[in-house]
Amino acid sequence: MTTTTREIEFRDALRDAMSEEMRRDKRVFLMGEEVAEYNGAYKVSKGMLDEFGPKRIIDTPISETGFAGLGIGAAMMDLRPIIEFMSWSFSLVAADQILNNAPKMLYMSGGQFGCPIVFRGNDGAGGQLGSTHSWCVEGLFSSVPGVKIAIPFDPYDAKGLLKTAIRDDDPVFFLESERLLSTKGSVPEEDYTVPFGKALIRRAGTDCTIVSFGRPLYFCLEAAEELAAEGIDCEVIDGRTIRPLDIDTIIESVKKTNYCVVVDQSWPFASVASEIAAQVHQYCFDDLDNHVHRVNSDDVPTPYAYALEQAYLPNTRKVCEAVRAVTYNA
Amino acid sequence: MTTTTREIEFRDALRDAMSEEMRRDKRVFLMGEEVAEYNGAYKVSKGMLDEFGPKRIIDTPISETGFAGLGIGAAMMDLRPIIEFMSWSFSLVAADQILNNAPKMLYMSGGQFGCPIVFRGNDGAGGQLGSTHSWCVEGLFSSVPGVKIAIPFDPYDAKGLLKTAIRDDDPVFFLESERLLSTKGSVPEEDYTVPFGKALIRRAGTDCTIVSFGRPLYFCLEAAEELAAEGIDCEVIDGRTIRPLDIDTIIESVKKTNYCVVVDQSWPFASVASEIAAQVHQYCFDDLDNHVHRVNSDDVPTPYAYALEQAYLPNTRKVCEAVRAVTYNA
Amino acid sequence: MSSTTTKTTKSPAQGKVDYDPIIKELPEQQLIQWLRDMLLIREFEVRTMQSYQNKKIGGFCHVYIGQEAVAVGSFAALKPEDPVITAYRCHGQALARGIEPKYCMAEMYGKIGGCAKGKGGSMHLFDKSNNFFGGHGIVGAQVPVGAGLAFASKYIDEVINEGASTRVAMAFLGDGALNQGAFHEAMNLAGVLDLPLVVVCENNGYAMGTAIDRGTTRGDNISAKADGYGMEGFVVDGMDVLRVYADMKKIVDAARAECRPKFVDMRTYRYKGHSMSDPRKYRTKEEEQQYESQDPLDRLMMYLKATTSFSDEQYKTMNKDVRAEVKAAIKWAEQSPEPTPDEQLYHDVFVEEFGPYTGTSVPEMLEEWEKPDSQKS
Amino acid sequence: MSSTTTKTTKSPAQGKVDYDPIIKELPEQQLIQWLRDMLLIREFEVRTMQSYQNKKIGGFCHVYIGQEAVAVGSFAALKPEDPVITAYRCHGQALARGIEPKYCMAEMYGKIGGCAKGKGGSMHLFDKSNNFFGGHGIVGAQVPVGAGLAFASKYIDEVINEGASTRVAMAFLGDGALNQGAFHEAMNLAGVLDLPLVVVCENNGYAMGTAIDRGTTRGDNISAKADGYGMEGFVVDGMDVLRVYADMKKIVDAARAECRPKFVDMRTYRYKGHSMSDPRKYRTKEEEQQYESQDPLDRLMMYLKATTSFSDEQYKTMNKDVRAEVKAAIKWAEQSPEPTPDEQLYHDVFVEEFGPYTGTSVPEMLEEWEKPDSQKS
Ligand SMILES: Cc1ncc(C[n+]2csc(CCOP(=O)(O)OP(=O)(O)O)c2C)c(N)n1
Ligand SMILES: Cc1ncc(C[n+]2csc(CCOP(=O)(O)OP(=O)(O)O)c2C)c(N)n1
Ligand SMILES: [Mg+2]
Ligand SMILES: [Mg+2]
Repeated sequence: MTTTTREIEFRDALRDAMSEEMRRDKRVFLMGEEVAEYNGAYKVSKGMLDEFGPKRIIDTPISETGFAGLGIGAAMMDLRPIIEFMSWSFSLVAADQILNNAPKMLYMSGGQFGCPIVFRGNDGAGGQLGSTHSWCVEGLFSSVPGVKIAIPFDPYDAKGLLKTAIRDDDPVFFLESERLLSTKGSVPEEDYTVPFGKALIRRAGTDCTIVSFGRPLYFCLEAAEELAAEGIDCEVIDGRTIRPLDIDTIIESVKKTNYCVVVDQSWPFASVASEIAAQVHQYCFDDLDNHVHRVNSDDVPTPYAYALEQAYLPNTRKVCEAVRAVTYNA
Repeated sequence: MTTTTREIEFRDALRDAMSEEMRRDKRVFLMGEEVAEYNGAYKVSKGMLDEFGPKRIIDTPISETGFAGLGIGAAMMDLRPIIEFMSWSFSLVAADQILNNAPKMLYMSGGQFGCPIVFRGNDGAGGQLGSTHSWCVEGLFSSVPGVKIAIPFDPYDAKGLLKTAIRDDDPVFFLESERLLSTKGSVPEEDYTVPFGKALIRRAGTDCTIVSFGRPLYFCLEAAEELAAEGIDCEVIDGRTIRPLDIDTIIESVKKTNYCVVVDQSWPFASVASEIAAQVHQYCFDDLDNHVHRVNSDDVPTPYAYALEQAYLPNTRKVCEAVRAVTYNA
Repeated sequence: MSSTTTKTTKSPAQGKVDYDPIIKELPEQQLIQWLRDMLLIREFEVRTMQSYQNKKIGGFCHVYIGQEAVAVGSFAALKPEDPVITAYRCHGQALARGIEPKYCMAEMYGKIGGCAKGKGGSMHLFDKSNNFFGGHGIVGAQVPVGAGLAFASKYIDEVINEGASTRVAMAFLGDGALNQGAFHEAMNLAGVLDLPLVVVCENNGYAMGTAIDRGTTRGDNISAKADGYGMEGFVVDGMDVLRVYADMKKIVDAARAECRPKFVDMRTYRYKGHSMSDPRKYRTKEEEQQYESQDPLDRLMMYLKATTSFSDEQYKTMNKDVRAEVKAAIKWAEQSPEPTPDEQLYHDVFVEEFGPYTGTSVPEMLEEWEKPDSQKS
Repeated sequence: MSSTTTKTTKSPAQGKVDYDPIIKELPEQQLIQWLRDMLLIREFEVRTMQSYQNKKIGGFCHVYIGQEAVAVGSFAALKPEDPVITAYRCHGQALARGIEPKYCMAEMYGKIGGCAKGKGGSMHLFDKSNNFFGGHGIVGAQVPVGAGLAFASKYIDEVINEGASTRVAMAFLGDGALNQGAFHEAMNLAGVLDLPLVVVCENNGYAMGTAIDRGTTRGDNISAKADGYGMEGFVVDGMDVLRVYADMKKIVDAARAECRPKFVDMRTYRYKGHSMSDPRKYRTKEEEQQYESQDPLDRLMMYLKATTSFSDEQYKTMNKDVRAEVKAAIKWAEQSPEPTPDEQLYHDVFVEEFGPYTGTSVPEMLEEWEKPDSQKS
């Protein structure tokens, strides 16, 4: 079987996923700030208004609580809303809707009303956006049962995971990195999806397991190359979805390597990294030759100044150092 | 030195802390829904309107974003607001104010504007309050740097920690359990405070360390008695503040007992329990004879039905089982 | 001014008042049905309070006594396919919308036979078969969701079925909820998106212990808020089911025809405390009595007696009937089994099965309704 | 209606218009100072754009060009002790409030000499010595905080100093922020708590690419919203600093005297895009030109020339002077060192020192101001 592929940008992959699903299923619509006439603040929805018209590509006022809640109501009536947050940093004003309503509606209604909705947008530090605009919401929101959370790393996954998200009958938080929107990758012409809860080994290795999601995977892969030159052969796992978490793939890897580093773009305390560390210790207690090492952003508000922000974020150097430390090569 | 003590309810301890601080410092005021004329939805502020008048005990409309933000502005002008959330479950509608503004103001302003504010109210499951009203916000909010988080267990700590919170120059989230409000305990007549970041060993023991905060400590202490009868002597640590976390006291204990169970009333994923587990593994890797066991609420929305809610919450049986399991006595 | 305010004068507590012509055209049976509907809510709530006191019902519990005319009259103005949503004071709306009392009561008893299998509780009643979208506990949070119901109704008609918008959504909120940002954002969205949404503020004058004037600007005339969203606002006497119906019929019809939102300041009163633990010290006995003397059930009774042959005998029978129905509901609730953690704790979290999650299924209440028509018994 | 709306007709782009009498009484020096203040903002922003293009400034950057009269005229109506707060489009307000350009510029350059040591950035400028409470990035979130500034001003005067309320707080927001719940809750709170707060909506007609009528109900007359909170609303011509001052003076004075909130629909225009990356395709060149032809700097210039001896020569000198000041600010910003992670990353997180946190300290800008008067140099 031959698969034709195209080289496209991450943002195109997101758009293609939405457009293709909108063509398949009239219940799907896109709503958010500047998604229609402006073609999206980051041009993710470019051209979609032209194709689908203003009834399906809908500009909203700056009312995140309002339109998040609106999407939830529409989902309860079995539509398939895609609600764009220009940035997940702005989702905090809608926290009650997305955490108290969407993930609990099915349970509270005893199975009567599901909430098949996708919330998506930029997550994580952009570039010197400062304290209010640099949230990694997975650190907070992954604590809440009832949602699925996906973080795509490349255009292939961006498209495949977003399609899965749109088709999913449950609420999905889809976290995109603004820093990745212009990266390119090859994507099949054919329809495909990437399932939730299946991690991907982005680099096979034998000496240390590195687990990450989304943008920091770049640093992990770079670090792995650097470390390979030093004789440390890392296995780099892309978790793809934080919920469901594919802990099995991680365990299998750690049982082989005996070392584990988790790289997580959010703050350290009670983070996704804490959870993975706790679970790896739980399931690999007898296999680990050192405690799980974590690389997070520093435990401070996001600074604006370039040097401070660079020091604050995970980077290749920090990943290398963590791997050296965990494997006693420091 | 003799200390006179009185036996008072938890809610009285909270009230005394506020009233005494308001007498000491005119900058302190209390604001929230039903705190004044109604004497508090849970009678915590009973009588305070009479003593301090409507300029300092202030009823608000149901506008959590509004009055949380108002408190933040007042704190920036160096007042010392106490903002009551009738329940922390209702703080989600104010998430942006309490997470994006309060904890970051000092940093974003480069040290110009601190935010000496206390947000307080009921946290955790009440009794069959259902999915929307049973939040344990520490699972989410502890991820955010810039706040301090206290969870008192008994009237002594309720008063002493709340006084510390009110005097603190930084924002404090003060999490009270509705289920504890009527519990009694003895409290000194004299002015005292309980410092942040100092855990308390509520029961000394040699065989297993149990770490918890707030209400679940009851189960831990009960479990410890039950387990003592079985020959397992548990050390029960009350963390008192989640941020700052007194990891040193926990480490010291685990180094002695070699086993650790964390009991946390919130959901398991990326929780305070995950963080403590990760840190205990980090600092006690060579001391642990088993991985840290965690007892959390189940990873589902809070059910209303009595039997389901009981099954969902941490309880004495679950703590016992976890201790037996971790110490290989299962 | 784009907003017109219809002032309805308070009707005296007597049978013959000057009702809208459409009232006179209503068949007697309709009026009797509304009386029964209101009586059912009243009786249901009286029993709810008893059961709460007997600790059969847990959590927070907010009864609807005094406000019966609002739910009954408003829903009479809707079509069955119009979606509705409300706050936590939802028993009255749920019953008026057609859910069987036994499913509500079993829900409050936390039993598997409840409309949400006992998982939702008193504040979170739902009934998909009657387009009743809850029962919501967070003040104001249901209003944007209600806007979504209006949006979806229109979208399904226009985009999926390629026709004209035919439905109207109705969202209720309390007067205290006027001060939540969610209300404001939903109002503006309904305006800019031309949503067929009727927002009904059940203005009972209090948010817990806070009288409307203490917490809400323009508490004298909250329609002024609607005007800020370019939305027509109406004052309706919510203590009289005939007025509620007559006014709401026009409002709903207009919202449907124009595909535009409307706002209603529904003046009503809750006879009991905010929840079961409220001693109501913030208001006077006189005030309570004044409202009780305009009781919506009494008013409809008097009208019936004055204009039809409806007799005390008939009323007695109705009363007995209703009592029996509620009693049966309680019996049913008592007998319904508790949900078991093994089966229910991890059920209904996700539609899909994975990990510990066992998928979802409708409650017993909907099992029949869910079947394809051919299989219905 | 409790709200009165003062309609100000657009003044033609010429010197002699019918200004309020208080304008005629202003000393010439005052007018010249305002011209210079506006010029400083304009010049500062032009350089900001250059520096952004040269990648000296990072993140998001929103310039104030076109809106200068709003900040300058509004602050002229305040006392120095009145607290103010605004959104992310804050450079103009910061400068008009008295912060030195070098501290703003250094902040945007991310340097230790910035008003927030480089930690805040363009959207988060602060100046405690001038009662400037930021610079806030989340749309609408500053309005409740502004209500808190009003509350605290009153509280300090009344409760702590046991006197009468003397101060007024001023909170700015964009027209797009009208649709955030935070705005609504703050408006209502200001009303029920009688806060001395002037809420100024800088109505430049657009929220990013969304024209006000597309996103905001009653976009034609947003004071209708204020009426919903029992708040007086005013329309002010924000393109003319003299009108801004004259109107705002009355509004601020009334808020102070009555200890009550006021709302201002400040009609203005941003000449540039929303942020540095916005190609402005959503509006016409003609529209832009129409506003540019009413430029606030030109208008004040013409008034000065028509009514005083202010000369082109004087203007040239002023211009040179301002350019030099901004240039010096840029130089200072360039030369100021970057904050180092070792010293700054864990500094200013908590007031108290503990764990890795090294406490807090004021930025260089405030070092002098913070000293007790006796130690001031
Ligand atoms: C966001 C939020 N804040 C506070 C509460 C607690 N609370 C529940 S009901 C209520 C009063 C609501 O009054 P109103 O809207 O007038 O409704 P009514 O009870 O009169 O029906 C309050 C404060 C809540 N549920 N949600
Ligand atoms: C809650 C929130 N949502 C979205 C944004 C992104 N955003 C920043 S500015 C802006 C437009 C604001 O327009 P307006 O209030 O009119 O202010 P102006 O830019 O015209 O000064 C948007 C959507 C944000 N910062 N905060
Ligand atoms: Mg009410
Ligand atoms: Mg604008």
